[in-house]
Amino acid sequence: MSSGHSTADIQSHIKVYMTVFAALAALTIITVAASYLDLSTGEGILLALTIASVKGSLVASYFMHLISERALITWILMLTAGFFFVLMFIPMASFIDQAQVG
Amino acid sequence: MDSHNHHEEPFYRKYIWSTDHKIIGLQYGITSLIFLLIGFSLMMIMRWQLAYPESAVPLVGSIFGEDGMLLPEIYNSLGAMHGTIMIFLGIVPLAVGAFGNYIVPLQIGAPDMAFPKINAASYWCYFVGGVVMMSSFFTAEGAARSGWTSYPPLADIEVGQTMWLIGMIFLITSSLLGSINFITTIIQLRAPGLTWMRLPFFVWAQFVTSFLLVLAFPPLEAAAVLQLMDRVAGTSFFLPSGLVVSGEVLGVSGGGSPLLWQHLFWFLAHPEVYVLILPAMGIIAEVIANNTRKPLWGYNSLVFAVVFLGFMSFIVWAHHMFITGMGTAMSAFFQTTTMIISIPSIIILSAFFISLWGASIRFNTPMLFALAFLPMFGIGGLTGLPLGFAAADIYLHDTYYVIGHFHYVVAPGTIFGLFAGIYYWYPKITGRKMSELLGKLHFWPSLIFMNGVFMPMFIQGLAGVSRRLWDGGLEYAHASGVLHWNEFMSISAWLLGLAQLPFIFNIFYSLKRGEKVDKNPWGATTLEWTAPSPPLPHVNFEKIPEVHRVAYEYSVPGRKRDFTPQTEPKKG
Amino acid sequence: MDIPYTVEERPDTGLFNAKLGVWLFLASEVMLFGGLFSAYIFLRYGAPVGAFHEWGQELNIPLATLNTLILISSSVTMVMSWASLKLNDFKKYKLYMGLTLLCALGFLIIKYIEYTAKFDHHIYPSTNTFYAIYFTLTGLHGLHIIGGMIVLFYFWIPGSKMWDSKPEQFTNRIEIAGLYWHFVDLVWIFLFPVLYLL
Amino acid sequence: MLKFLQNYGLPISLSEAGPGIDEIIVLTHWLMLVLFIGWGAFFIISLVKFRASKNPDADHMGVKSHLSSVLEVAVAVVEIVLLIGFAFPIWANRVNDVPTSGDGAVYIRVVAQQYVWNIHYPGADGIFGSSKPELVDEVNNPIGLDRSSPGADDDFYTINQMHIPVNKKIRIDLTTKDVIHSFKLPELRVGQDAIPGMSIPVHFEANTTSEEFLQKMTGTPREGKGLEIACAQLCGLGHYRMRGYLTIDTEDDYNLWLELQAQYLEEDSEEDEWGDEDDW
Ligand code: HEA
Ligand code: HEA
Ligand code: CUA
Ligand SMILES: [Cu+2]
Repeated sequence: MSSGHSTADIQSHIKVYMTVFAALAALTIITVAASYLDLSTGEGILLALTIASVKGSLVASYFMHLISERALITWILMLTAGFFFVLMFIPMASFIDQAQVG
Repeated sequence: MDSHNHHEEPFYRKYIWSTDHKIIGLQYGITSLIFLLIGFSLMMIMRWQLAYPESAVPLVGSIFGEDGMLLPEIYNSLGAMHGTIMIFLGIVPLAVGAFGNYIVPLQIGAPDMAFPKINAASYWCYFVGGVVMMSSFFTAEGAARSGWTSYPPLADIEVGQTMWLIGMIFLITSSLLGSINFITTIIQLRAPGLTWMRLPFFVWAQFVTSFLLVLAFPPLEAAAVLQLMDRVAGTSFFLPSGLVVSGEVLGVSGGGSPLLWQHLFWFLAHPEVYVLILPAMGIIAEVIANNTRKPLWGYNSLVFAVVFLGFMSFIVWAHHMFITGMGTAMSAFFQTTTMIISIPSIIILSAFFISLWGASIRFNTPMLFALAFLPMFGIGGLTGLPLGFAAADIYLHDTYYVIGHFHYVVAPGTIFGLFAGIYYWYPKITGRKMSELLGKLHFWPSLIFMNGVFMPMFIQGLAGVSRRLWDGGLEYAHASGVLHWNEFMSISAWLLGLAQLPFIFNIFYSLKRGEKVDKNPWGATTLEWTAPSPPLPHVNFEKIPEVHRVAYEYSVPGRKRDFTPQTEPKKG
Repeated sequence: MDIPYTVEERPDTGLFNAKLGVWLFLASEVMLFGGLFSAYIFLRYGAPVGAFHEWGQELNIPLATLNTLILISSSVTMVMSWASLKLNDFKKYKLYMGLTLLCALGFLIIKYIEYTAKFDHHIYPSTNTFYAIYFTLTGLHGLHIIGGMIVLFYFWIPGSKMWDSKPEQFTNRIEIAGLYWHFVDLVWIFLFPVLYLL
Repeated sequence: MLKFLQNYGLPISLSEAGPGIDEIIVLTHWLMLVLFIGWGAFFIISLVKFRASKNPDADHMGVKSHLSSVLEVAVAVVEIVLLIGFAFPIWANRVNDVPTSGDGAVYIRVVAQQYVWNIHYPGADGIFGSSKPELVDEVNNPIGLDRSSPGADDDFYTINQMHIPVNKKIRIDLTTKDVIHSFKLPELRVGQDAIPGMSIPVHFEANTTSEEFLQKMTGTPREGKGLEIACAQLCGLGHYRMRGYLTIDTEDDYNLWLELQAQYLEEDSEEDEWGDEDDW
C-alpha cells in the first residue's frame, strides 16, 4: 500500500473513510437503541454481536485496508481466526460435556 | 543497520546492548545454558530427597533448614521451578532464541533479523523474566510451589506464585517479540533464489515453531493476567464459591472455574511441547543430512508433516485433562486428534531412519547425538500413545509414566538434539572445532545415564506411583515394589551431572585450543557455511549469496565433490 | 549492508517487513483477547442465569456510547493523518495526529470517570465475576490505549523529524502505527456491546 | 504382555473395569513394541551396514520404495481400531452408565480436602443430608454436614477410611473443599480429579476382597499392606501423605461395619448433648 498511490486515489479513499465513519456512528447508535428493546437474551446477544461484527469488519476492511491487502496477510489472519474460534468454543463445549452431578 | 561503523562500536554496544543477531543468539545461548544447569541442579537436590527421603541433604542441606532436611514445601518449590526453568528459561530460549537467532538468518542468507532492535528487546525481556523467576527464591514467600502447571485454586492460595506470574508475563512477551521477528525474517529476507522448498529443514522447523508461539502463547498471557488478578485484586476467576481452606470459608465472591485455567494453560502448553521438539528435529535433520552424505529422504513429506503437526497441535490440548471428568463427546474428539498428531511425528522419524539407508555415515560427535536422538525420542513418543487413549490414561495419568514419557522426549530427545547442534555449529561460531575426544566422553555416559534416570520411571508409573511426591512414594503401599528404583535413578542423575563436565570443559577448552578450521569444515551445503567463521558482524556475508539449488545436494552421481553448496550456479 | 525491504516491498510477498510484523503482532493480540473473551463466556455460563445482565446494569451506557464514538473518531483521524502524509501535507498530518491523541485522552478521561464512579459505589473487581472480567478487559484495553498514545505521541512530535529525511519510511511507520490503533478500536467495538449491552 | 507389564510394576486388577483398561494398555504396548523393534532393527542394520569406513560413497537416492507410507497407514489403522474398539467404549461406560441408588448401587460421597479424604455415608435411610461450607468445623464437622436437613440424622462420615462391599456397584460423588485433588484407586483402575465447585460421579465394582488380595500378595514386597486411596494431583505440601485406606469387604462384613458406625454415631451424639457445639 505504501507506494503506487496517486493523489486522486487517496482523495477517493478519504471519501470512503468518511462514509465508513458515518456508518460506524450510526451502527453504534443502533446497537445501543436495540439494547433497550425487549428482546430475549439469545436474540439480544445475536443482534449485538452481529452489529459488532459488521462494525468490526468495516474498520478492518477500510481503515486497516484489509480489503485490498496481500494474500499472505489474509492467510495469516484466517489461520488466527480459526484458532480464535477453537479457543472460544471448545473449552466451553468441553465444560458443558463435563460429567457432573447437578 | 549502522554497518559502516561497526568497528568503532563501544564494548557495551557490541556485546551487551547489541542488535546483531549473532551476539543476541550467543547471549541467549549462554544465559539459557546457565539456566539449564540451574534447573538440573535443582533436580539433583530433589533426587536426593527422592532416594533418601529420611536423611539430610548433603552439601547444600543447610540452606533448607537446621537439620538439612528438605521440607515438602521446598520440594514443591524446587519441582515447580525445575519444570519452569527447564522449559521456559532453558530449552525454549536455547532452541529458539539461541539457535534460531544465530542460524536462521545465516541459513536464509540474510544480513540480520528483520527487526534487530526488537530482537534485542526480546532478549532483555527474557533476561528480566529470568531474573524475576530466580529472585523469587530469595523472597520471603519463596518460589512458586504449585507445579509448573500452576493449577488454581492451589496456585491462587499458595504463596510464591505472584513472582512466577510476573516472570511468565515477561517471558511470554519475549517469546512473542522473538517469534514475530522470526516469521517476518523467514518470509521477507530469504536470499534471492531461496524458494520455500529449498529451505533447510531447520528453517521450516523454526518457522512452524514461531507460529506456535505467536498464536498459542497469548492465551496463557491472558490466563496469567487473570491469575494475577485473582492473587492481587481479589477476583475469583478460577475460584468457585464456597471453598473452605484450612477450616475457613474463603472470603471471595466465587463463581469462577478452575477448569478455565486448565484450558487456557494447555492451549499453550501442548503446542509448547512441540516448540520444544521441533527445533531439535530441525537440528537433527541438518546433522543427519550432513553426516550421511546424502539428501534427507522425503524432504517434501517432512515439510508437510511439520506444518500439519503445527496445525494439529492447537486442537489436542485437552488430552492433559481427561481425568477432570470429561464427557464422551469431548474425550472422543481429543483422543482422535491426539492419535492423528502422532502420525506426522512418525512420518518425520521414519524419514530420518530411512535417510540412513545407503548412506556413508560419519560417526562424529554431532552425529552421535543426532543418532541417539532417534530411538530416545522414539521411546518418548511411543509412550505418549497409551497416554493419548483416555481409557489407559485413567490409570497412567499423573504417574511417573507421564514423567518418563516427557523426559524421554525432552531430555535425551531435545537436549541431545541441542547438544548435536552445539557441536555442529561451534566451528561456525568460533572458527574452531570442539574436541572429539571430550565430545565422546560426554556422549556415551550421557546416553547411558539418561536411560538410567528415565527408564525406571515407566516401571514406577506402571505401578501407579504418583508424581510430585515428596517422599518418592514411601508412604504408599502400592509403591513398595518399585521403591528401590529411586536410588538407582538418583545415582544415574548425579552421574549424568558428572557426564556434563567434559562438555562444559570442552566449550572453554576448544575456544582456545580447538582445531582451527576453514569456513566449511563438515563439507556442508547450506548457506551458513559460505559465510566466514565467525560471520561478519552485522552483515554476515561478504556479499548476499544467491541460491541455485535445493538444500541437500550430497553425493550427486557424477560430481567430483560429494556435496554441492546451494550457492553453486547450475551449469548450462 | 542494510536490511532489505524495510521501506520498499518485497516483490514476491508485496509487503515491507514492518507491515508483516505488525500484522503478526495483531494476530497474537487477537489470541490474547481471545483468551479473555473465552474466560468471559466461561464465567457467564457458570454464573446464575441472567446474573451477568443484572450486574451489568450498574454500568453507564450513555457515557460508554460517547466513548465508543470518540474512539471511532480517533480511528478516522488516524487514517486521515496517514492519508495526509500520502498527499504530502505535513501540516494536516500534524493536525490529525494531534486530534487522534486528543480523542485518546478523552477516552481515558471518560474511562477514569467511569472507574471512579464504580469505586465510589464500592464496586471493585472482587465484587463478582462480571466486574472481575469487566475491569480486566477494559483495564487491559486501556493499557493498549496508553501504549498506543506513547507511540503516536512519539510520531507526532519527536519522531516526526524523520519526515524530512526519509518521508517514505515515515509514512510506512504511520501506516503500521495506524493498524495497531485501528485494532485497539476494533477490540473496543466488541467490548462495548459485550460488557455494556448484553 | 500383561504378565510382562505386571512384572514391571502394573498391579493386578481388582475391578470389573480393570481388564478393559489393562487390555488397551497391553494392546498399545504391543503396537509400541512392534514399532520399536521394527525401526530399531532397521536402525542398527543401517548403522552397521552404512558406516563410512565400510561404505565410503553414499547413494544419492537411497531408498526408493514408499513402503514406509504403507507402514504409516498401518499404524493409523491400528490406532483407529484401538480408538473405536476400546478407548471410546470404555470411556462411555465410565462416564455414562452411572448407577443410581435405584440400581441397588452403594452410594458414597467423598469430600477431599488438604490432605485427607472424608468419606460420607448416607446411613440406613440411603439419603445424604446436605452440607454447607459455613458449617465446616475442622474438628467436629469437617464436611459441614447440616444435621437438621432431611435424611441427615443417620449420616456418618469417616476420615480416610473407606469400606465398600465386593461385587456390588459402587457410586461415588466426588467433591473437594479446597483445591484440586485426584481420587485414585490404583488396583481398581479408578482415577478421577476432584474439581472444586463440581460434584463428579465415579463408579466401579470391585471383584476381590481386601483379604483375598492380601493373600495373593504374600511373598511380595506388598505383603501385609492393604489397599489405599492415593491422591494423584499436587495439592500442597501434604500431597505426598494424603493417603486413605480402602477396605473391600464381603457383603456381610460390610453390613457389620455399617452397623458399627451407626452405633458410634449414636454414642457420639449422646456425648454431644452436653457439649457446646449443639447449643444453637
Ligand atoms: C517435547 C515434548 C513432547 C512431545 C514431542 C510429546 C509428544 C506426545 N505426547 Fe506428550 N507430554 C509432554 C511433552 C511432549 N509430548 C509433557 C511435558 C507432558 C506432561 C506435562 C505435565 O503434565 O506436566 C506430556 C504429557 C502428555 C499427555 C498427558 C498425560 C497425562 O497427564 O495423563 C499425553 C496424553 O495424551 C501426551 C501424549 C503425547 C503424544 C500422543 C505425543 C506424540 O506427538 C508422539 C508421537 C511420536 C511417536 C508416535 C513416535 C514415533 C516413533 C517411531 C515410529 C519410531 C520408533 C522407533 C524406534 C524408537 C527405534 N503427552
Ligand atoms: C525441558 C524440560 C525438562 C528437562 C530437560 C528436564 C530434565 C530432567 N528432569 Fe525434569 N521435569 C520437567 C521438565 C524437564 N526436566 C517438568 C516440566 C517437570 C514437571 C514439574 C512439575 O511437576 O510441575 C519435571 C519433573 C521432573 C521430575 C519429577 C518430580 C516430581 O514429580 O516430583 C523428575 C524426577 O526425577 C525430573 C528429573 C529430571 C532429570 C534427572 C533431568 C535431567 O535429564 C537433566 C538433564 C539435563 C542436562 C543434562 C542439562 C545439562 C546442561 C548443562 C550441564 C549445561 C551446561 C552449562 C554450561 C555450558 C554453562 N524432572
Ligand atoms: Cu490431595 Cu494431592
Ligand atoms: Cu500434550
